Amino acid sequence: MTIHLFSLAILLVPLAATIRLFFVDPKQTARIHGIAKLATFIPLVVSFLMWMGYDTSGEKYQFVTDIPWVESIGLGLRLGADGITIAMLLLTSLVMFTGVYVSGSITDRVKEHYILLLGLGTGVFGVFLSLDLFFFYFFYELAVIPMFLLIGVWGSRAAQYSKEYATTKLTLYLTAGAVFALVGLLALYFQAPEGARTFDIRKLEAMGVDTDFQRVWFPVIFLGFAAIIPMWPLHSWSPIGHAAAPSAVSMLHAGVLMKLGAYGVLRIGYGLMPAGADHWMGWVALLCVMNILYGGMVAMAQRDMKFIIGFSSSSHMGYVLLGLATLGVTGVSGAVFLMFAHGIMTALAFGLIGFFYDQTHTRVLDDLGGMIKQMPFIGTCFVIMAMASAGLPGFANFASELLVIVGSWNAEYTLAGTSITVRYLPTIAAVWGLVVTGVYLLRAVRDAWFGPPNPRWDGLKDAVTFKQKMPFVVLILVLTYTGCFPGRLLDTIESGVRNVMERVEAAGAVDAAEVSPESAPDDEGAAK
Amino acid sequence: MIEAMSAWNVGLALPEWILTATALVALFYDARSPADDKKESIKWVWFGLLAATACVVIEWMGMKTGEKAWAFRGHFGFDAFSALLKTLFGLTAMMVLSIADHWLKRVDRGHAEFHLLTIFATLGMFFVCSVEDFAGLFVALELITISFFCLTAFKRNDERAIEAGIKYVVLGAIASSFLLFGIAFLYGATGSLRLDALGGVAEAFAHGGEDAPLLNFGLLLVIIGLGFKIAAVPFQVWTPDVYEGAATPVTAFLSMGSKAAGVTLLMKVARACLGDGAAGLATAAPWIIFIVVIAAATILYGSLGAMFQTNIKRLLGYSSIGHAGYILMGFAAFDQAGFAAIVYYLMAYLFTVIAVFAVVVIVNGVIRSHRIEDYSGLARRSPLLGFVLTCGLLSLAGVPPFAGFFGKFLVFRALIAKAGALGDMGPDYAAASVSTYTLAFIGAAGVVISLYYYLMVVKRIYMDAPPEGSEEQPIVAPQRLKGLLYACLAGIFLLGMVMGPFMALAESAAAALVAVH
Amino acid sequence: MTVGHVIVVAGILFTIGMMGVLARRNILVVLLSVELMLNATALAFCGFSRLVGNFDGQIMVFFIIAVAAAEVAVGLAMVIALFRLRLTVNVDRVDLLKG
Amino acid sequence: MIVVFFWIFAVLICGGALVAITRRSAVSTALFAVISFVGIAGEFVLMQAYFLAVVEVLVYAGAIMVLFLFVIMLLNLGEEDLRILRGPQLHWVGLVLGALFLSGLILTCRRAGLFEMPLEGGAAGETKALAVPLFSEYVLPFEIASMLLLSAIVGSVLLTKRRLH
Amino acid sequence: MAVFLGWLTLLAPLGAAVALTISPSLRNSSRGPKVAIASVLVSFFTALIFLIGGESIEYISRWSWMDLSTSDGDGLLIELGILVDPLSKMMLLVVGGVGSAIFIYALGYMKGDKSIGRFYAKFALFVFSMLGIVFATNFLMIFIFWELVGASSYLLIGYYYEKPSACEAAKKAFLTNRVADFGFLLGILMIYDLAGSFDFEAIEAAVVGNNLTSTNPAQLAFASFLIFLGAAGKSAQIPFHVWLPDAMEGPTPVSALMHAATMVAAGVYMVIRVFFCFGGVGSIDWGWAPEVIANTGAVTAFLAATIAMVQRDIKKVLAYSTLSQLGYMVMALGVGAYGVAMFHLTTHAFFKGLLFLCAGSVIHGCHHEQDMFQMGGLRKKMPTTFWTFTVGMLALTGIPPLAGFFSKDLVLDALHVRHFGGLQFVATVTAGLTALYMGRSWFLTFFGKYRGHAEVHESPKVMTFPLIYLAICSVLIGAVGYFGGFQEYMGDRAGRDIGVLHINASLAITSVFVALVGYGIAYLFFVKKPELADRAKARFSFVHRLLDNRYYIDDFYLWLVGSVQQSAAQFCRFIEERIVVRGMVGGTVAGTRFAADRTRRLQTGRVVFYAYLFLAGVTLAVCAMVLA
Repeated sequence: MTIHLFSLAILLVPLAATIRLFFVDPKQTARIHGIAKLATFIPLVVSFLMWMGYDTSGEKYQFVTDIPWVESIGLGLRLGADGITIAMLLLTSLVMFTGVYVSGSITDRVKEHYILLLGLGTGVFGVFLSLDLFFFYFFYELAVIPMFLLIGVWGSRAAQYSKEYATTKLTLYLTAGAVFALVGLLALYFQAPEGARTFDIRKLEAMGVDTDFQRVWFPVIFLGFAAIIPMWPLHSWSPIGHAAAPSAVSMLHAGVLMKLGAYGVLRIGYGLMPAGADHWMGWVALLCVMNILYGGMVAMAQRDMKFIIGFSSSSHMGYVLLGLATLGVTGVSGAVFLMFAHGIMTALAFGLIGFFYDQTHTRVLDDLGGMIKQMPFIGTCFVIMAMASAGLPGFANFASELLVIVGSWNAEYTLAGTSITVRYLPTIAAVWGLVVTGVYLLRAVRDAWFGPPNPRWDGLKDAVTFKQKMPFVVLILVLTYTGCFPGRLLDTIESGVRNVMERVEAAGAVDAAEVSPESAPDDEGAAK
Repeated sequence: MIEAMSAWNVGLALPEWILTATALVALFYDARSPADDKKESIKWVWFGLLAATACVVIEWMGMKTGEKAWAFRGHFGFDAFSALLKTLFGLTAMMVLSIADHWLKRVDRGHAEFHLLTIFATLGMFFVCSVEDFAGLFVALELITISFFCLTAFKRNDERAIEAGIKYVVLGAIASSFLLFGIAFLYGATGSLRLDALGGVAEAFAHGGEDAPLLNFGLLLVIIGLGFKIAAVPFQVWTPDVYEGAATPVTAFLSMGSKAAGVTLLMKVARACLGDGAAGLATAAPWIIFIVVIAAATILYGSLGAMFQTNIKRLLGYSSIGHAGYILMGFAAFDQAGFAAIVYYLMAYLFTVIAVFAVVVIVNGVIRSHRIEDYSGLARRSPLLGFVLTCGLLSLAGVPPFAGFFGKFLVFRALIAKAGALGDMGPDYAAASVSTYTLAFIGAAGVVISLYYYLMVVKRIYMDAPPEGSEEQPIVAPQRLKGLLYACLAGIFLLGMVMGPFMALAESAAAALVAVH
Repeated sequence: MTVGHVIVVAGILFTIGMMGVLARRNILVVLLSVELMLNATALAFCGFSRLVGNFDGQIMVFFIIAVAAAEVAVGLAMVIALFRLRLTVNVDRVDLLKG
Repeated sequence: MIVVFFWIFAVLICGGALVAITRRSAVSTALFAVISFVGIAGEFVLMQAYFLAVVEVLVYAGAIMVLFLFVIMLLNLGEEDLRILRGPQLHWVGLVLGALFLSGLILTCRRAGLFEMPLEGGAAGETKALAVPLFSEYVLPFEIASMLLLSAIVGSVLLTKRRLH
Repeated sequence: MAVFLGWLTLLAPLGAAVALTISPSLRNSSRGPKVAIASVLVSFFTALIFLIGGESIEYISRWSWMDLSTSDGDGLLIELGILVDPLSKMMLLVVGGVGSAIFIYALGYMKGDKSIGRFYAKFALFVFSMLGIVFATNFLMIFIFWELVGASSYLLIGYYYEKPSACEAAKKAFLTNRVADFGFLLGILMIYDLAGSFDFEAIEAAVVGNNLTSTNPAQLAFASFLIFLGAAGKSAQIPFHVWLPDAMEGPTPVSALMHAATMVAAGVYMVIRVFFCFGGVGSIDWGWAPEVIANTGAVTAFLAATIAMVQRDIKKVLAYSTLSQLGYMVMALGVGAYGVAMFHLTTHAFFKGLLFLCAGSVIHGCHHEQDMFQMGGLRKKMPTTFWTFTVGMLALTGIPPLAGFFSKDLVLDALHVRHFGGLQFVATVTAGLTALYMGRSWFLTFFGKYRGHAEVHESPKVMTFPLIYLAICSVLIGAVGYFGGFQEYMGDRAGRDIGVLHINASLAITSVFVALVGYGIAYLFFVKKPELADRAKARFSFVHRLLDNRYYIDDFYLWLVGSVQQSAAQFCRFIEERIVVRGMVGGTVAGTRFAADRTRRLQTGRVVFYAYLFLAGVTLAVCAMVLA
């Protein structure tokens, strides 16, 4: 039994706050806000400290907490962080912290709102920190369920879909994905010989997994997580969910929750089943093209602001998938970095949309227009967000997408089951995706913010107080800081990714050695 | 061992005696005391239950690990398994009586009969945990069943209650006939009514490749008879009707007590079929596939049937079918891990179901309706009840951090272990292995479907506005039931988050069940 | 004569009982058909008792009869209650609970 | 000799039951059922289970059937009810299912070789032979059965009481 | 020290932009613009220091931006840095020299604008982005600032965000550039594949050392063509030219800065910077790429000049003129005369900057009237503007000894030397057209009678001073450059085998003659006999319509975006809503609901039916068991 205060604190503080909130009088909203702010600020500080304290050349997992939970089945509360985790923790704590600030506009059942929000946060932190398959799933579901109520109770209508429809769809999709993956996780648990069975990811990594097993079960686990990423065509829950959710929840949802899937693919798919990943990810490179281009095209045809950002998220997550599919340090680091960048960026987007939606009660572009006149601050932030999202330099999104694209350019995608090797094609699509992204984002900016001011919106109030401005400023600062000076964060991510990818590359080398003798001439012919 | 088995050792059945005495005293008390004051005063029966349960716990504490005590010349066994389940049954009965008190206050009649029948049923459940032969099994099961027949039709002025009773009686009697017919064949196959006599035949069948038609036929019918009790497809049809028609506390008792009794017996029979080598029928591919098919059908039926329900009790009836399916997944695993999973599942199920039904009783007391529609805005009218019901439903759905999740998790775990093990056993078991994996995925689908209808209720509770004019009308949980609700809530969370100690209990129970004596 | 014959006769009786349940709408007759089924099992027990050569099977018949009596008592009580409420003993009319 | 009786009783059992479930009137159903029970008692005798035969006749053909008749009379079904409840309405599916079940059963018996096991021989099921194990080995089920009957009484009273206090 | 100066030069405008953005007090005070001006002046002075310092100040300073490399050198390393060599020094001079003038000018032009602070913030940001391109040491850095230039141009063009046309123009500029950058980035990646590095030095070394992974000319040509696409986007070459005329929606200083000195020059500058990818050095054959480039330039030069002839908006004329002149530069690039292209870029920056500012001054004087047909006779009312405009015009049309004469004739000479006869002819004709449309606008604006209504006044000193400064430069810089050894200073960028070029007397006389003819026609049509213009218009109405509609290229794009792309988007949306949501998800839901409904209906409520089900289950199980 080892305990590291940092990893435990990051998990326990939101949990403790959740429990504390149960016993607060619902009328004391100021107090409730206070607790929520504190409970999100402490993890922010702790995750920052963890980042600072993380040794990029040290142990693979640091800040390890290991508390036996159900010893007879090898289950323990095992927490720890590598570089990838640190990036995700920073992202989560930032989004949580700012999310609490932007949800100040909520007046209905404040207490329940924060209980669920913090419960959600606990779950997300738990997933990122878990070094135990069981708790990975446990925390994941813990994050999904509060979402149902958060969207259903405090959400809003999403175009032709009611919020209830949206939230149900989201919850079912996410649970279906998770349960699907759970079967895979259990199979992973049982492939170990009797007596050595454990849910401990570190031990499983050390033991290694049979290659054939990996090839059979990797798709199961991957598909489970892919529904969360969300990979085309399993994505349709996501835009509707985004659109229906209240600000803070959209922020968390798009900013953090969608990253859980990719994180799961990395931590479990790649970490434990490197050969499976090596075998299958070629197909993913093709599918993610659909994400990028198709998501972008659908976003182009949308008029509801949140739908635009929602589909753009699925487009951006296509880049994450592409980065993962490269199976190289550059691409995967880029993907993780992009997870971080996209998380911050979408959080910003949804925070801003929520801010004006609270006043306009419409997000449809045709109703808006010229609002930058009335809301210069929010408008400026939105333009900055759009720039970041469109992949302009100076923001982390650009840096990370660049890494993904460069990484992907050199990658060869072998389609398992066929003798086809694809090169360049996904990258070309990804680069074209940048154009598509620009189109719909600029259109949204033009239609909502620019153009002649609409007298209908004369009464709109801009963000004026520190409390109102702070979350947006913080997110923009982080986005630009990491975009201009990615070094430190990227080093952290890289150290984590390198540890994971070493095994994948080794598996790939073995695979190539097995395959090459007979199929080498084929590859030549099929290239390009 | 032989000595132990031939001893009478009547004291071992002390909890049962306490219950019997309670029943008899209550019967006399009911007959003698004037009508008005026994309404309330019959509540002392609750303490009889408490005493019996406490007695079980004390006996259990006094036992060494892995020890099994015998009484009635080896026809009554007591080990960790039976102790744990008896405790569960005792707790169930006590909780049900607590709920029933509240409900009876409203109905205002039949207090004594309700308590008596509850005690009888509980007594049957206690015996079920300890019987070692088919005669006892059958009689104890019938004691439960007949008590439940009467309890179901307790509101005899209510057409629905009587209808539920009729359906239950007719189908229950048919099921009993099949069970008996099956026992007859097993008796023919083994030459004995003892459960453990099955093992030898089963092992011979599984390993020697010897054909055992009598065993198979008998076992099939026994499974059908018990499958009726736990509401497994295709013997589940009674469940929604009876759940809907019966009084709510009875439904609660049915869904936990009756089902758990069936499960207990199934576990005992299954264990017997494993034989001493603990492999027995667990290595018979057709049987595995048979259970897998039933489990899959049950899960799907329960999940699908509940989707369009508008009555919460009916919904819970379907949900109960679904849970039977998940429990059967544990049987498909057919080993110690599976049994431990089932035991844990039952523990989790107990607190969850009682919590849910307690809320249903309280809410019904105010709004006089079981329509899900009328639960709209419950969280506004009573945050506590809304919260408890939500936790309960989500626990039923199998979502962390609630108890139901870990139960389901263990079942899945056991099942996939079995699937993997079957896969390693060679080509003869390929079909069994594949079907077992398929069951895991069907189970996963079932979780999603069932989550849907539970969430629809949660949606009512939290998202919908209370019906016109009722915003001002809060629903208050009575103080005594509040305690019960908190206890259930604690159970739901503890079993869902701090699994270690409970898992140890479940595992010791399963170990005791599987142990060779 | 063989044990098989006894069992087959029991099986036939059991099936007839089952058919009775399926065919008849009068609850009383349905209950009676169930009694036929229970009797069939009793016959089977007795037959198997001969096969295995001990009396356990015959003792089981006692319990069957006891249980059957109890079931009949409760069943009939319920029929009476039903009749009082609905003035019918037609099982097809007992279908409020469905769906 | 035994063969002859066996078949006579078998015909009684099956014929009685068959007629019982096809009679329109509930009363005649009950009466024909008694014939079936008597047949069973006969088979018991053939299998030297004398005590069971007695119990069968006393309890089943006697007490239980009387109870049935009593209730039939009590309910006093009118002409109309009897018309509605006329005769059997068995769907062919039921027959097929029943036939399949029965053939499965017979096949099982054949596979188990039950048709090679002679019925004759073995000890007679006299009172003492049954009483000893019943009150030693099986005393527990016996006691449980007593509770069961008690429960049934309580339940029946509950269900049929006209008015509660 | 020099290294520090380089970084300071790069970062100063960024600092100004950030300061103006985050500090409201600075933004709203009169100090704000001054800070921005100071930050640009830094680059002007740095350019002077660097040029004076000569070879002693040539260096590369690197800062690792994203480092994914291992200790043994594998993996990706992306650096930002400062590359100071003759080329970047010269470009820095252009940006600083012209930029400072425009910054100062804007002080007058934008006076009275409420958000002048915001304007200067964006302006400074733009200069920062441009300087990044100037100083870039590697392809990724140039790409980064390439994108930043796009973004800041978006902000500047859309400065009048309340005007829908401005927003549209901004978006158009950005997206057109994005499409071009699609090619650019792919080109960069291809070069990365070929040379294994993004770094200019390394790639050049690989090219010279013949160390590319492939020497297949088709592949190499494709790579350099893709890179050229990026340049074509920024330098507004056909088919990416459409954004530039629309970009005149921005304030005039913006037009002057972007379309004279910086953004449009960036494309040409980039090609010169990576001339080794276009066959500038080494012995590797780069296939068909150079020819395509040269032809693109020629087509652009000619088409833009023809369109310029029919424009009514004074800024639009200059915009098309810019396109046309860029066409010259690109032609020079295509034939490998990089030094000449740079020379023309430099001179063009000054005189086109001057012209734009003059136009701005006219617009300012006429109270934001841009239609030349609403002007006339301004010669008297705005003398300074008139004279400076005249200088700029003469320089543009290549009248000796002004700047344009030298640079344009060198381009012609380059075409001649490389035997591109056709292109040479087109270029000469275009020179005549240039004179024609410039003369037209000159006459329309400054001669004849005033046709407008508003009171016209000369612009304030703060605006005329930069005009005079640029006019002087426009007069001198050509001769100074030509005789002062500009091409030699560019070193090997003068071209692989083209060497240092000299004015060819016959070519010069021809081009000057053609220009004079152009002026003559302009005089005839717009001063002497204006009705002649109308008659020509009527006579050649088809041609006029074609020109007026800009060869329908914009309409084609509009159709492409409006119909094709929107249809594609709507099609995807249709798939999303019908197939993914309603089909897949809805189908699953409907299937489940159907199954659920059927399941529910099994519960008929009739106990007899239940018994049937029961028996069916039993029988099924028994049969399965017996048969098994």
